[in-house]
Amino acid sequence: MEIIALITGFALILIGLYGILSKKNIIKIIVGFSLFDTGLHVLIVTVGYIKGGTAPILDSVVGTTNVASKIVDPVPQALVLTAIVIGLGVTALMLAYALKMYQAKKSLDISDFKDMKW
Amino acid sequence: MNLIIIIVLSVVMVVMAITAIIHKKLAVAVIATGVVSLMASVMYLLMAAPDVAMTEAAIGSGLSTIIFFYVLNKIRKAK
Amino acid sequence: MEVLKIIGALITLLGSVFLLLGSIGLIRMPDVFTRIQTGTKASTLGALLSLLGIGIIYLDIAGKVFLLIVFILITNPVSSHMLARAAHYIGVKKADVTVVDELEDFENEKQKNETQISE
Amino acid sequence: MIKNFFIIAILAGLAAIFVTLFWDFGDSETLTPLATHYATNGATEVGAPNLVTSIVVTYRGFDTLGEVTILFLVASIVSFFLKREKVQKEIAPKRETSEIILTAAKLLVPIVMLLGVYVFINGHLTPGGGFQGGAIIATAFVLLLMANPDFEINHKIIATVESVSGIAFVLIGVLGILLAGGFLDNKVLPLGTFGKIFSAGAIPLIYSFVGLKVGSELSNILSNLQGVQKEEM
Amino acid sequence: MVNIILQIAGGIMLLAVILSLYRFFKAGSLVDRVIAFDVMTIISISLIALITHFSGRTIYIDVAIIYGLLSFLGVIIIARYLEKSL
Repeated sequence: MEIIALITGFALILIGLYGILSKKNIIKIIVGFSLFDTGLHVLIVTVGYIKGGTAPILDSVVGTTNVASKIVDPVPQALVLTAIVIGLGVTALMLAYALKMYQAKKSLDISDFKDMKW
Repeated sequence: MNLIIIIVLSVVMVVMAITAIIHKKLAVAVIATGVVSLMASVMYLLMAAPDVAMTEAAIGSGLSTIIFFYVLNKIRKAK
Repeated sequence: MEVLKIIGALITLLGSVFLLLGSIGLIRMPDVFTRIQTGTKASTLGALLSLLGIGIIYLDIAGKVFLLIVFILITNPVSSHMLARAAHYIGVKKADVTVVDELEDFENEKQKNETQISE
Repeated sequence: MIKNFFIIAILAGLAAIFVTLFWDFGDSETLTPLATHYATNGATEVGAPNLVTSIVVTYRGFDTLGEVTILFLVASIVSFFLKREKVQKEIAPKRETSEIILTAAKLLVPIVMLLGVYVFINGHLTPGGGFQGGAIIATAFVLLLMANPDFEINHKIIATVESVSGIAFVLIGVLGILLAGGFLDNKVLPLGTFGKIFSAGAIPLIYSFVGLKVGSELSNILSNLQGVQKEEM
Repeated sequence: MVNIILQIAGGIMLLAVILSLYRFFKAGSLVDRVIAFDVMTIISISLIALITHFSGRTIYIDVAIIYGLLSFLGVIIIARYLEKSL
């Protein structure tokens, strides 16, 4: 089960990277970033999974004694929690840049922006 | 059962990701990204991470799609 | 108690069958509007029944499940209504067997009235 | 052509790295020592049933601080970038909103707001917390915008809520240094009964402020992206 | 007994996901794809309810509540985008 999730996460990373590197449209590049993000999050959460473990919330099912043998690793989940929110912020920032670039040149093709080239 | 669910989710996610990259229409690409986030959220639940699943449901497939469509609308208007 | 659980499971099974019927309708229906109606009505009923079954099996979360059912009952028709309106507005092709289109009749009527007033 | 070759080479290299890592990957059966410490002592040290919350807020509170800072920077940069110029040309006539969505928005906006508040106040008991609650509150604003395209979020209120909650968040952290073990320690308030709403020290308070801050920042970003739509280019 | 019935229900739901995926690809217009997206969301809510049973943690139903309340916003915003009145 973990292996399939790992492969999925890595496949998403590769697809996103391919999109970032090969596409010319700025919005498509941002979509690629978004996919890369999702794949990375799946990967990190899967690494923290323990076989047969349950969610790290101590209620009547888990109890308060001998917790460590029942739950999955909570640290990667906490990291991914912040990473998702930051991912949204980065996406919003990139989209704002894309909008401004489109207003400047009326084009979404990245090879039209040659002002910084020397 | 969990194994079957996760296999189907993986297939849907990978197919949708490929669609998001190769499809020509931008709106379809954004919707496909939303579907990837949707399925990823169910997958987090299977990985025993309800907090992450909730965040992904609220942010990944909700707000992210909304922001993308605001910008797409703006770009279409400026044409 | 066991009987109640089995009843709940059977209700969930019925709900999943409705979800499947909704998806089959999504493929079989001839045009966009019929697909919207099958994809929303059948799926909403299916989701409601499945959630109801889970609520019967676990009685301690029945309150939350009831809340969720109410939310789905409010939100799903709204989204399908918006979608159908948008599809009508951008002029999606209707099936050949379409008999009545009340929104178009209404808008034609409105336009006619407005031209009469301006004249 | 040569570019495609490079791309494929990079992807193949990454795939090779993954395969080598993959051979070493065994299914983990036990927790790492750090996680074991959190799992065994978290309930007594922090008093929150949700271990993820106790890690995010207390053990790794600096992460949350940095995350909130990044979101604040993003919101500022976006609002600086998409600054509205006062060009009032005639706007293309929009289609009027249908009555169904108006009624649904009236009904749903309070419910969604209430759900957001529920999610971040109950962050230490059930799944959820400040980030999710903030995102839900921002979504309520989107619903308002959908129902009424000319609706404008009052920027003064948003700025006030954001600054007040940010200052309160840092202030509670500093109080932790003075009264308890360190920055963002939750033992400023008594721990209370395990599993009740008013327990786990300052965690509900901290998470509420984080939720308000995230919610106002996301609403700010959204209203900037929406507000730029009104000016004709 | 309960477990077996719910497993069959889960299988049927997964079949429904696959069928709506098929509609996503054989779509005539953007509206078709949005309908498929909507149906997938609804099926996901039911699937989360089933996972609640399979994993034995009733606390997961909170995630389904968030889903049920927020998922329709994506569809509404796409509809507003389509009718050019966003």
